[in-house]
Amino acid sequence: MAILLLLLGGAGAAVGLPSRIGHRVGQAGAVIGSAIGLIPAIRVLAVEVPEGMFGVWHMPGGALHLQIDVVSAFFLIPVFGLSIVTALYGRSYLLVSKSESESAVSWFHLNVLTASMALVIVARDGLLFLLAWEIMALSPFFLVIFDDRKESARHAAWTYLAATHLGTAFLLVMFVVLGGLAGTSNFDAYGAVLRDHPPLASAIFLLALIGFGAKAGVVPAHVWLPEAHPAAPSHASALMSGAMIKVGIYGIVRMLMMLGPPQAWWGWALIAVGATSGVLGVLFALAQHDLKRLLAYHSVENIGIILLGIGVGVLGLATGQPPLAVIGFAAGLLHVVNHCIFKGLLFLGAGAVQHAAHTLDLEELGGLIKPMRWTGTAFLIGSAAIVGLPPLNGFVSEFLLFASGFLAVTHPLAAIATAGLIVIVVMGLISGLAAACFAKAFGIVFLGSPRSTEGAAAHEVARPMIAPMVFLAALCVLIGLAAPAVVAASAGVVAAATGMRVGAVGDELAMASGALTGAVIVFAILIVVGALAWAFRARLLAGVAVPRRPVWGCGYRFPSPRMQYTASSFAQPLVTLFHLFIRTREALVPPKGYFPAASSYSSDSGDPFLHLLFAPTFRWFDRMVSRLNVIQHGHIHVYVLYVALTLVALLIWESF
Amino acid sequence: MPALASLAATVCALVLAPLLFGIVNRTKAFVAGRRGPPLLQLYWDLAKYLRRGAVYGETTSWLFRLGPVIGLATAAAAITVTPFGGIGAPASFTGDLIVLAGLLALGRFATVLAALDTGSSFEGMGASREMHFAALAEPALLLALATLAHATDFVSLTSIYRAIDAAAWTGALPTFALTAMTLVVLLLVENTRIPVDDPTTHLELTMIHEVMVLDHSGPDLGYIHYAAALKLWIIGSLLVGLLVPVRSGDVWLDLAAMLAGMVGLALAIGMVESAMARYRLMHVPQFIVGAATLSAVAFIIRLV
Amino acid sequence: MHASESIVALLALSILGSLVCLALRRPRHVLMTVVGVSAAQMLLACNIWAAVVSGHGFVSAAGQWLYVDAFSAFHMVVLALVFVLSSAFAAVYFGHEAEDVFTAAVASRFGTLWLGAQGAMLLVLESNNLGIMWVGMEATTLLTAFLISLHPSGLSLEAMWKYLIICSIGIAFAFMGTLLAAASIQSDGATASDALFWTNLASTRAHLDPTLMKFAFVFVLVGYGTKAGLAPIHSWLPDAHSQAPAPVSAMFSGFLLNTALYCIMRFVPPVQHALGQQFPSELLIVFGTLSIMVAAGFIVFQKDAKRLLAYHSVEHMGIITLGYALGPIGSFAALFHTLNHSVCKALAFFAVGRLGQRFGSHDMHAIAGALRADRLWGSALVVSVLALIGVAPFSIFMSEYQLLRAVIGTGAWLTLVVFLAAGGVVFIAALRHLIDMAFGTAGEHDRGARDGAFAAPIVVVATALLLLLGIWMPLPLFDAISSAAAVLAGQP
Amino acid sequence: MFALTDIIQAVGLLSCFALLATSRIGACIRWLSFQGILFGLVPLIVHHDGLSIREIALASGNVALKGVIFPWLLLRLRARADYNREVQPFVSFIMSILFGTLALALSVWLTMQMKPALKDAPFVMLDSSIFLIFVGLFLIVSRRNALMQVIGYLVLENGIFVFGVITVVGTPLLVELGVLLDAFVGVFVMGIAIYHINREFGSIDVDRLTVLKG
Repeated sequence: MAILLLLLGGAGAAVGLPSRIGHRVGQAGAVIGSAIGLIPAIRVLAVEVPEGMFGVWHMPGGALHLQIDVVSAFFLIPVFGLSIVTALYGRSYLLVSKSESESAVSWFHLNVLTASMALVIVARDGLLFLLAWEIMALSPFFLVIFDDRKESARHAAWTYLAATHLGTAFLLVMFVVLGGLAGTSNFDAYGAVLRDHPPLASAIFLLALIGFGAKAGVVPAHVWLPEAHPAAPSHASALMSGAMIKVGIYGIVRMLMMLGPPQAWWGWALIAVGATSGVLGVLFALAQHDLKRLLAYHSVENIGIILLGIGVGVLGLATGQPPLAVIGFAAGLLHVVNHCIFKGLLFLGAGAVQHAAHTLDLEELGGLIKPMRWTGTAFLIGSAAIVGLPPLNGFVSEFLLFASGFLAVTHPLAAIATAGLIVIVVMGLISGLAAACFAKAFGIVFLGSPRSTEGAAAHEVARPMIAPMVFLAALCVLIGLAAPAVVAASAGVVAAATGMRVGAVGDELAMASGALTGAVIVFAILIVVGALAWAFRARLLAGVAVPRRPVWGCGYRFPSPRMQYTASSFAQPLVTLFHLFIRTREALVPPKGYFPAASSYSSDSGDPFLHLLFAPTFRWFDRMVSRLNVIQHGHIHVYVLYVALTLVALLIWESF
Repeated sequence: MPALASLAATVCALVLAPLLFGIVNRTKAFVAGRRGPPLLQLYWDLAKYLRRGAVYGETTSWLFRLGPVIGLATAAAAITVTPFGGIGAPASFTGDLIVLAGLLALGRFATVLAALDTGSSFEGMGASREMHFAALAEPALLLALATLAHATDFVSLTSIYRAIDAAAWTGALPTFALTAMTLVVLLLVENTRIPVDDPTTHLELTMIHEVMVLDHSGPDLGYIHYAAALKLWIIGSLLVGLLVPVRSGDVWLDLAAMLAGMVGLALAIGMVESAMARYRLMHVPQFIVGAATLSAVAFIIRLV
Repeated sequence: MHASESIVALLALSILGSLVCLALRRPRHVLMTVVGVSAAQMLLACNIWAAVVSGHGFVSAAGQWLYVDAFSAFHMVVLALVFVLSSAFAAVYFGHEAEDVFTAAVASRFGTLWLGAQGAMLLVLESNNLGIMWVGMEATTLLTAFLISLHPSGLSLEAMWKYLIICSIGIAFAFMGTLLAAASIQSDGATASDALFWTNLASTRAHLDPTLMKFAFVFVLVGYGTKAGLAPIHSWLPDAHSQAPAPVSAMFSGFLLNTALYCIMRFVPPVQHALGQQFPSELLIVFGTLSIMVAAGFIVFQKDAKRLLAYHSVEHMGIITLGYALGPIGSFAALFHTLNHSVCKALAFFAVGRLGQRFGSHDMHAIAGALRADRLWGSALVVSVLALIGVAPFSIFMSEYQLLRAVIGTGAWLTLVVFLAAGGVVFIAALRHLIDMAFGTAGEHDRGARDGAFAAPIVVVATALLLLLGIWMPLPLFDAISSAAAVLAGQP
Repeated sequence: MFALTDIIQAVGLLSCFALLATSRIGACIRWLSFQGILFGLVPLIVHHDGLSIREIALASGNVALKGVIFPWLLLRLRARADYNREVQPFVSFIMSILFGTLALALSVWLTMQMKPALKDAPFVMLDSSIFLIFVGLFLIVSRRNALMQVIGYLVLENGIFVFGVITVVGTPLLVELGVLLDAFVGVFVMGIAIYHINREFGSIDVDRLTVLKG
């Protein structure tokens, strides 16, 4: 448990001496602290025996109760792992980004973020959980506003903290109500209370879904993600998107564990929320020009996928279908880890691109894979993984999710079969759109030729930034190829999350891992054939001449880079198809006459929920409230009148 | 014996796939009243491509070279999970249909990236259209497979197709019929045939698939054509396997029936291509979504 | 030093100090005296506190006329704390004012009134006799009036006049209430010279007439409520806070308001004896929720930083009142919140005050990029405002959590909704204001002008306190607050 | 003895209505002093056990303060701001008088509410004290002139004083003196404030003090 102390130690040191040393200390604190933190997590996962500790805490309605059980350990590993990776990446990223003394402080917030995430995950006490949760909500605020000279960053920070706080309000109510009923804020006591009040359990579930969902970024509470992620430094966004929003998922899982036997409609609710977030997330992503905004929306999508899995699992539990429950939860939980890996990778890649080309606007980029071989390849692997293409890790969890869908489909019960069909179709749509989106993202950024002078001047980034990306990319491949083992290994976690016996879970998972073995064999064939084909091609071309010529431009001899297909034009067909949701605003100045003068076209896809729902509501509220002005307009007579009237009113009221 | 049969089926696929195009073109020519190219034209073409050298665009990178290879590899790998009617696929396991979809997606992804690598606006356009249709085709395919799975209570292509015999047809006629229609549409979309795309057009602006491979040449082009043939064979055998429910005990008989079915399919495609004109691009999505709804309807019919 | 002696000593020190200041002719000396006196009083207060908590619950002097129990002892310590901080800050703040602005005359006036006001507040906290308590309250009004217009100007005079009139009227009502309370005993026939001792009123032996007690409480609530800045009778508060010099504003919302609430709470036990639990808590809930809502509304569209903080005071006074209305847990929350709010609000006013000096205005549009303009006070601003809107790990989050427990425990769902909704509004609005002020590129401001030796310690101490209490509740504090809450529950 | 209280009440009410209806500040101040003297004498009348030194001290203190010192102070202030001798009400005098009657009714009603609890307090005194409070408030609310607000405050003070005298017997002298002191300092402070305001704004017209709002 010394993990937290150590992390905070490193953090404190980082803020203590803001300078090059501060950077070193901050990085060291993060790496060492997280490394030490990994030890108990791995130990627990290995022996599957929870470790806990109690401490004295005189805060009424709170107790210092920490515990690492299998689920906690499972969530701790991505947190700490990603923290290490991002820390290794972060230093060289920060050193060139901003004045050292200012950026050194960001280590403090980064480390506090990691520490608080860990604390949230190991807390077993309502108040302690909330405390850690709030700290976890606060520290990213300073990371988002890191570049506070930009108005956008400030607004992003505001949006972020406001959104999370509103979510936290629900959690406050939830925990206080539970604590009030249980008489103690200890998690163990909650379960007992809820078993006696089923309706209460449903209410609590709703509160949890809203509260944790806001943090996880489900539609429509997702609005802060596309604002906050682009604003923060890339390694911070990686940590936020890779780990922090997963803590929201952790909260939902933990509550489900406490709530005991679920009801069917919870599963439906989760599936509905997951489907909405998944589809809308990827749709909004399609329409973005900014690489990091695009990635942020994909976080929304992936959270949706995770919730779909958990939803299927809950449905399985509620209707007594062990296979469904197990595969569903396995898919959801595994996707947590996978998303952590490839989303972390992609954000780090985006950071590298920003360093190299000084912009993240897709329309300015292009052809980066030639100067940036490593980054490009890593980013490609990440993209393929997030799209769910074989043989990478993304495919594994999506395979499980599809499998659960197909299991449900073959079920005689009409309701379950329908659920399965919904999952399959939604997932199919999501992966299709995601493929389109990342074909665009990777293709426009790294392929073709540069669309601007900055892009042309791009160079590969420093080695400390490359290494983490390569490492994560390797993980993507590894998990993809070692799928059966990975799935089989997750038995303990799934058992803990579903509350089933490990043995039973193991049997169900054995089926899945068996299937995946088959899949891996096919991958092997794929790879072998590919290698052979490559070699064969090489031999064929060995003798003959392989000249380079300009690309075929339909007869036009002088194509310029500006004439390449742009990101917006690539996405245009799908965007128009789904304009009901995407609401792209276009500004077109068509060319006129035979010798047209300047003509222009620009499109911008803001978030419809932000522009059509939240912003108007806020403006309306401001208008309403500012009418209060009249009661405070400076006339002392009226003020005295208030006093008098209050008195008289009370006197009369009390006399009756 | 079944193992031997599935091996034989695989070999047939690898060898006979290009023949399908021959048959298609021959049919079209026949309907148009021409003699048309020889049946084995594609084989000669492939041989020629492999002998030729290659020319590469100045802007292209290694991805451009990798694209065709991956396309070929995915097609080949996909063959191994595709059952040939009653004859099981070499590799068959729970959820292999997911792997099939995944492999097709991977191949498409590689092709699209290779196209974007050229930086040519035409190929970018083609890539965009391809992704546009694929995003809709993928759920449609999965929907169709899900319906079949629901109808047969199996989650593996091989077992599903083994279960589709005459009895099953009589049991769930409307379901199978509707799903078959979906598969027909998907066949046309995935293999970019008329009325979705015209492989023989000569105006880049109207192309979808062909425009993406404009800059490929030599062995790469050969790979691409061969992969296309394999893809046609794969989806074709899914369709034919559904339409030809010959599940006699004798595998060789089944094999023969299937082969006949494939030839028939090729003829049918030829007829369609000579009978119909290409849709306007914006109609294609409706075409696909409509097909998907057919499967959904089939599913719902099956439910109640 | 013996506790009962230190009670007297406290008063004596203030009065002595104020007289000394009257005599002093050098601004620096005045400021030093103020700091010294308040520091000494801090020790005395702690001494009393220790005696009360450890001993048998109370310390008395001058034949029961001065009487300090756990409740008043707690407030006394908070008062002393706020005063030490504010006095130290006053040294910093006025140190930055030009010689011809902060002249010797002004300085000595400040010292005299400042310590005088403190003496008056101490009198309120210490006196056992409700009449004397009232006298002390009225005295605070009169003494602080000129602190507001320390530098006479149109605006400060306007604020001062409003403060003077409105509070005097309020206090007059409070006196009416006090008289009624006394009458309610008298009407029972038993005449005693110590009738107005709240120790007697609170004791269950006293037979109180319900009707009169009812009227009495209404008058007291409206009267002292005016001074405590409860909506809708808070109208003087934003003006006074915005016009007074920063240290004075800090002292105002840091403690003056709490003193008024203290007086109200002194009446609650007897009222509960006469009329049961229900009656007072109903009224308190009404005023509390109303204050929270009104404050939330006004916070949204504030332009002036100090007015913003003033409305925050209204909100937090409402929260504390609400807490007092909600039984033992609520009282605990309220007392804890009193401490947190006093420290936090003082710090906030310090920061805004100094930044106002730097940027030459308290207009929130003028203040921008404070973190860059002035690292120390900029971060103080960030910390204090974040704490103020209830962000963990600062202590106000904890006390509000306790309050929430009380609210939900008593099943006051409507109150819960109001509290959370208003809290959300305040959070979002105030956060927007904070970001505009603290971050971004620094606006037009004067560089240089190093702060005195006190500056850094003030910020560090206050921040540390907020942070520490936010994550750790020391056992003695817990005991002290619990015993103070017990007093309110009616077992002294 | 009670006849006396009746007389005092009658005259007191008269003075109140006079304050409500008078348009010149000087007159108002004189009426105030008259009222102060009048009600300052109440302790001498309403006592239950013989005249004690306490009552006398109290009465004399009040008469001196409210009857003489305050009026004198106010007159001096008025002399400083001498170009402004009008009351300048927001509410017309007619309305003021009407309000007065209304307030009287209300106070009688309130007195009836309280009376059962206060057996030995003379009814007439009780309701006139409450009436004084209302009138004081009304003057503060309805008059533009700062001086009039002070006057109103003093009327209110009178009311509370009378109420205390007749309801509470045996409040320690210390308390009473403290109260008196406060009243004195209060008026004194207000005086200084008015002086400053007059110097700053060149008028003691309160509704110029409306810059601070929102």
